[in-house]
Amino acid sequence: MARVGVFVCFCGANIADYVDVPQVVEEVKRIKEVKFATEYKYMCSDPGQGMIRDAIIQYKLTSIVVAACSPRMHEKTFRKALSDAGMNPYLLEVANIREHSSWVHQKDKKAATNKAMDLCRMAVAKSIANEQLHEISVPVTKRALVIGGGIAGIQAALDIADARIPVVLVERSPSIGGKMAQLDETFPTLDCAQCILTPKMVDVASHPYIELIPYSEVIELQGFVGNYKVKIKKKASYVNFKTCTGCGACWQKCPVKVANEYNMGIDKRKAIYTPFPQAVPNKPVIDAEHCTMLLKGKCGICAKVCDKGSIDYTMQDEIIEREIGAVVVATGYDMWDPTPYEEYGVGRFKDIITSLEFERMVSANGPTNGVPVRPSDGKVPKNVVFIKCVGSRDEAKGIEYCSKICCMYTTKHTILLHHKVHDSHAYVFYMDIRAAGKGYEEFVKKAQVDTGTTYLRGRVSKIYKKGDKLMVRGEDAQIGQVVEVEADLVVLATAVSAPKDNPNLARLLGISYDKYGYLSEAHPKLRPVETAKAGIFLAGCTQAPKDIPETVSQASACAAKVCGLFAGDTMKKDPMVSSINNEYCSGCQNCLNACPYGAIVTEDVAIGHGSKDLRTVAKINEGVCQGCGSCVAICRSTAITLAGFTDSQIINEIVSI
Amino acid sequence: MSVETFVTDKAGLQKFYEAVMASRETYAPVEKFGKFDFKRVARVTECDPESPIAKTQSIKPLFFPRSAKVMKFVATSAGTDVSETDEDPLAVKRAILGVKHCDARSLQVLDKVYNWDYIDTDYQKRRENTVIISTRCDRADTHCFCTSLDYDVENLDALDVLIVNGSDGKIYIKARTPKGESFLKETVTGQASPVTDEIASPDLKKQYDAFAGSFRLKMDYKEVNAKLSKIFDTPEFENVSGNCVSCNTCAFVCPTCHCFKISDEKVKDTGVRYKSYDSCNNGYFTLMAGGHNPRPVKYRRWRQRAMHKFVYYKERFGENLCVGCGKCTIACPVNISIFEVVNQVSAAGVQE
Amino acid sequence: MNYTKEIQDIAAKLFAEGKIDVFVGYRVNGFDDNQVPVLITDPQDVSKLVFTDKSVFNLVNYLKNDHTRRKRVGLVVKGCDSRSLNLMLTESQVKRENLYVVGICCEGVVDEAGQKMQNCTDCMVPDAVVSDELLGTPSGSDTLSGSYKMNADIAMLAEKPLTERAAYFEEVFENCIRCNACRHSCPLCYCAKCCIDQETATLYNGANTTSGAFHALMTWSLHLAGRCVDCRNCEKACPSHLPLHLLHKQNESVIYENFQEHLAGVVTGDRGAFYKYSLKDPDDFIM
Amino acid sequence: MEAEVKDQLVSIEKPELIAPPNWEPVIMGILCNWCSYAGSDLTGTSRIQYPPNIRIIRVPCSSRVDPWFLIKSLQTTADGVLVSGCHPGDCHYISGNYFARRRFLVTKKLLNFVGFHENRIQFSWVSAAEGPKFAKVVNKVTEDIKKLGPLHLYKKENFEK
Repeated sequence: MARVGVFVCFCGANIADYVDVPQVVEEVKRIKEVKFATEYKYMCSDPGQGMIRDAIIQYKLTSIVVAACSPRMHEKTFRKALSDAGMNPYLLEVANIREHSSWVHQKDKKAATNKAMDLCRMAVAKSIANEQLHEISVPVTKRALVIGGGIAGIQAALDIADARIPVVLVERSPSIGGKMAQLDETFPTLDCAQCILTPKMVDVASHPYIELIPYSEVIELQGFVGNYKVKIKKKASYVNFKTCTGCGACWQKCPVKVANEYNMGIDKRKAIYTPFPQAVPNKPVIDAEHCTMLLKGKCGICAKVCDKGSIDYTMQDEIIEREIGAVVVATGYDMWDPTPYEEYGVGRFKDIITSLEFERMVSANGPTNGVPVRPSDGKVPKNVVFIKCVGSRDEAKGIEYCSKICCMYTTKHTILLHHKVHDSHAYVFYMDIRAAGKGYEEFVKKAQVDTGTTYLRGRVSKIYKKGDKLMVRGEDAQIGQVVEVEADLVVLATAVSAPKDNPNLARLLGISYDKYGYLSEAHPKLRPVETAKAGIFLAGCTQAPKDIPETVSQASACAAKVCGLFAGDTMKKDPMVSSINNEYCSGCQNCLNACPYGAIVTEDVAIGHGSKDLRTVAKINEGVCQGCGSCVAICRSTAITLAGFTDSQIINEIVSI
Repeated sequence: MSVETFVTDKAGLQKFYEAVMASRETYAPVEKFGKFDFKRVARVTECDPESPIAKTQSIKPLFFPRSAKVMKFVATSAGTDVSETDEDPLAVKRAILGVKHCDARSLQVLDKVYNWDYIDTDYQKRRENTVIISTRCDRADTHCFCTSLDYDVENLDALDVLIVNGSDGKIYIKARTPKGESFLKETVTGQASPVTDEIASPDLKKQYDAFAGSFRLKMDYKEVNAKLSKIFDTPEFENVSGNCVSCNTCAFVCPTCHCFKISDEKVKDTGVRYKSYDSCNNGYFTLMAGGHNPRPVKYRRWRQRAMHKFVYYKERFGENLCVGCGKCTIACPVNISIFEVVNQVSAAGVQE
Repeated sequence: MNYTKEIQDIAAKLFAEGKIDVFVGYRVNGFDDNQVPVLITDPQDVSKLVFTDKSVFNLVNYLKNDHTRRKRVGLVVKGCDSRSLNLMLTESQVKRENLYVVGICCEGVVDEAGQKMQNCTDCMVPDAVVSDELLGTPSGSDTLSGSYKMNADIAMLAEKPLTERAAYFEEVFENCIRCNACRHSCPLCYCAKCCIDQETATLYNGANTTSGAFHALMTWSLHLAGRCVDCRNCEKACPSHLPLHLLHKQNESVIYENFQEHLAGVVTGDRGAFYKYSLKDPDDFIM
Repeated sequence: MEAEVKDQLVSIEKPELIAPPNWEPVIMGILCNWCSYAGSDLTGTSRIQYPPNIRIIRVPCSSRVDPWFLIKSLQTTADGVLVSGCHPGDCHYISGNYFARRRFLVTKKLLNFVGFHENRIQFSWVSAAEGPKFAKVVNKVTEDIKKLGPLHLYKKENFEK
């Protein structure tokens, strides 16, 4: 038999002025289960809490109702008071008679009092069905997995590792560095990207707490926050990294030439290669798709020239398993392919290039030694047209969002062009110039003045060839006229798009992604680095387009989250989670669909007395469950219960007034 | 026993029914959704006392309601106040029109269990205050087998008043019990004239023979009783219950099933305790608090149903707990017939 | 529509090849020409099997049964039945590899009075959508995007004034005797324990009162919303002949019209409408 | 006398039943913890006044709301129900309110179909910042339900069989 104690608070005058508190106390005393009821000026004060503690002991109370302010305000305070009296803190219910009664019915004391009574009755009825709950503690494996070795992944890995937490950094390509390693200079300061990135790359390689696994992919993730098991497929590199010194003899002698991804295909690399000279690890890998030895069994030159004998053509893919506690996903972005812009002649005219191709050309270590050239004839261009928002902000072409970085990098490109080709002239077709960021607007303004670039506001409608020039026709919205610009080279500021593999990765990790393929954060404002799945965090462009400073901040935020998660040996969790009654569960698995966190799996259990008959039922991982109750309402056979908000509790509330 | 008999015609019968309705609360078959159920009526036009037997629910709910309030309670800190429910609406003086013979017979069967170790006073009062008025059956329905069971359909004393359609277009209103007799005296006014002779015309005999001959189902219940009591373990129960979907409706429409469950419903401080029908075909019927269930599978529940109807009740009270009305077969979504079940099982059991 | 011969042959073959333990079909019930389900375990009994337009009952119901749960089953399904089978498969209640499904391209079945059933005249999915073997000529109707036929009763009732509807349904719930036959005859009511049978005092609504019946039937129909395949097993089982299809068809029409869902069970792996959502779902009824 | 009768409130579903004098409806408000409950708290802290007919139940998410709760409320204590959750896209639990939205629509239409006035079952999206909106919603719901009169359908105390 439940023994409920009710404590009604005056909240100074906040409640007492508009609700007849003694009358409320008298009313609740009429309820059968209420064995003690009293009032006090400030229940949340020390003496108030003391009254609760004393009454629990004196009247052997089994649950407590405090009628006071919103539970969002003082629920924790009163729970602690219960704990102090040796009572389970979850036997508390709060009747919100301040925000829900006294403050909103100030003109009608009688009605406010009536409502306060009903709210108390409801809280008492609910508390009768309250059960003892215990905080869930989940053990934690203190090791983090970082997926992606671009600047986001590098920063996150370094920050976590600096806190002496082991990190596994998985990179798909042979070297870390990512897109940033392809950049020449960075806006708005025009730092050399390589100069600021490579030291960090070297740090990663030499950090005692970082295990770098390049040329590999995550293929499976099991478990839940603090207790994940990851399987990583390490692709065969055909080079023994342990013995290889990175001398370069092999790739110098390799006869097979392949388009060089690092330089956007502008020049060639070999079939055995390191992506770029500063690569980390600076060991070559064999491109199995092009190596004639692997394809046809003929050649073997690299093995002959390698005096360490590091080449091993029989090497197989390898599966590496690691136990980890948290994941940082930093898979970056892809450049959007502008082929759909047929009106620009993309694909037909050689002298239309993308911004990243331009970036590679003007890069000091690029294929053209830092001088932009026309792909058609190798001449240095004089008139260069930059077209912004190619793909971005264009619903017709499929990308509705702003790619955020194009305004800035195009500005940077006009500067770089001006530096490299002094007598050149740049034209920029733009929709808006979005330069929100520290020093960004100043950078744009200064560039416009310094380079004398012509900015034309409007979309380009057509590009056609006239002799060896390209004619760019577009509208200048500011004068309301169609303009045509004669260009030697056209540079398209193509959109940032989500990595093509993101949906696969998201499914593999059990997290969600948006319609563009960007991975979804748990809350757009308040939980921007967490995903809906506990223990998986997002850094960089994999979540949405962003520039380097933002990416680095988010990566560091991820690191802070991971360190916070690993602060104790176990994680404490609210016990308001769902659980399954196996006997009632019919195994329809509809709840699996409704759970946004993937907290529900299935298991085969024997039901009933001594039964050996196995039945498939749902199983809730309380480490992952966030307690939304979606599964509870979905479950037709009421096999699922959400602690703290059980059917009994809610129906008790409904029928109590 | 002096027996009052009145003779009248169709119009007179209607007037008689009206007189019944005027004299006391009257229940009669009322059509709803193509099915007749006994409801309170005030006018003859609302009801059909000659409703087809296959489409009429039993009168059991008028004596053993589908849900009866057992008690009311008010629980406050001052204590729990338990009170009797409001006056029993079924215990007033009343009459039921259009009762089928099998239904009337079922009351006699139920009387046994309600007057056994515990006397159910509610049931008693309802019985005492009720006059049962029935029209003589003249044709068996597809699933009827009342004549195969051990009672005299012709001389059923469960009927207080019997209405007989004479072949001459005359309608005889006959009192069969003292209760019926005094009731007729109160109710029958000028529309009918008393006849002193017992109606014993050869027409009636012919009518009865035609009625008895119209039965598709016939069996020797004594043989069935005897065989069934010996074959508890026959696997045939599994076969006969094969296509049962355990829907329980047989028990709910059965005029003699009397199992119930108890439930409380509470709003604010006050609550009501209900006694509602339950069925032994329900898988949870025998589930015990500790988790043990002696009848976890369907055939065992079916065995219980058949044995209770034709063996256990007979052993204890000397009667079959089946009146051969066929309501369960009609209601059954897969037309399982208790008649076929007991015959098939007893026949198979003996072969082994 | 008569596939008696074909089904007898199939059943005999399946038994001969040892592919099944039990065959679920129809037989003539013995006292009139209506049919009842039959579970055949003895190959010699296959001659009992029939299939005509009197083969009404949805046999998928038997897959939730102890008799068939762990056996290899052959069974006959019409269009609507196959949709409920599809949902059973999607909701992991049966294993496809344990079944041999004889699908029928159904031309509609008739009730006991010989009248074509209403769900058959409205039927959008006459052909079995799950089968190992299909009998008859497929109608070729577009099951995914065919135009939805609003149930005539629903349309009629929806036009009536509120008070009339309230009075009508009060009568429906009043005449319910709460035997739960509707639930048990429904192939999709396979729950290990029905929520309506909860023991907890405040949850319990077990009494046979109008409000109890209202509660039970409403909850039941909402649990079948987006899942009901309109086989009318419930209605056939109801001893009070209640028009239970009204509740289901009402939900079906709301779901069909508002959520751009196709009919329940038409696609394998597609769950009921309540177990998914679309960002485009109507929002205008919410303040 | 004539005028007095006209002023009397009748139940919209059962016009033969007249509301008792000074009848005040009871509205069951089921609010999600993160948006609407917080919003209702803000209404309080902003001292925005609204009618005292609503009784509030806190649930973690609108997706926790089983249609059963609405049915049970209408059957026992309430003359109307209001369920409120986070705006689409703002759900604290990502997608809960989308699941809830479907159930709500079907439940509302079904209850309306069997004879409940549609205004007895209302839904709203109220964010934690929308204190004034919450007051407005409660005002509207209360006004609506006052017009409908007391709910008599399937009330527990009404049956007698």
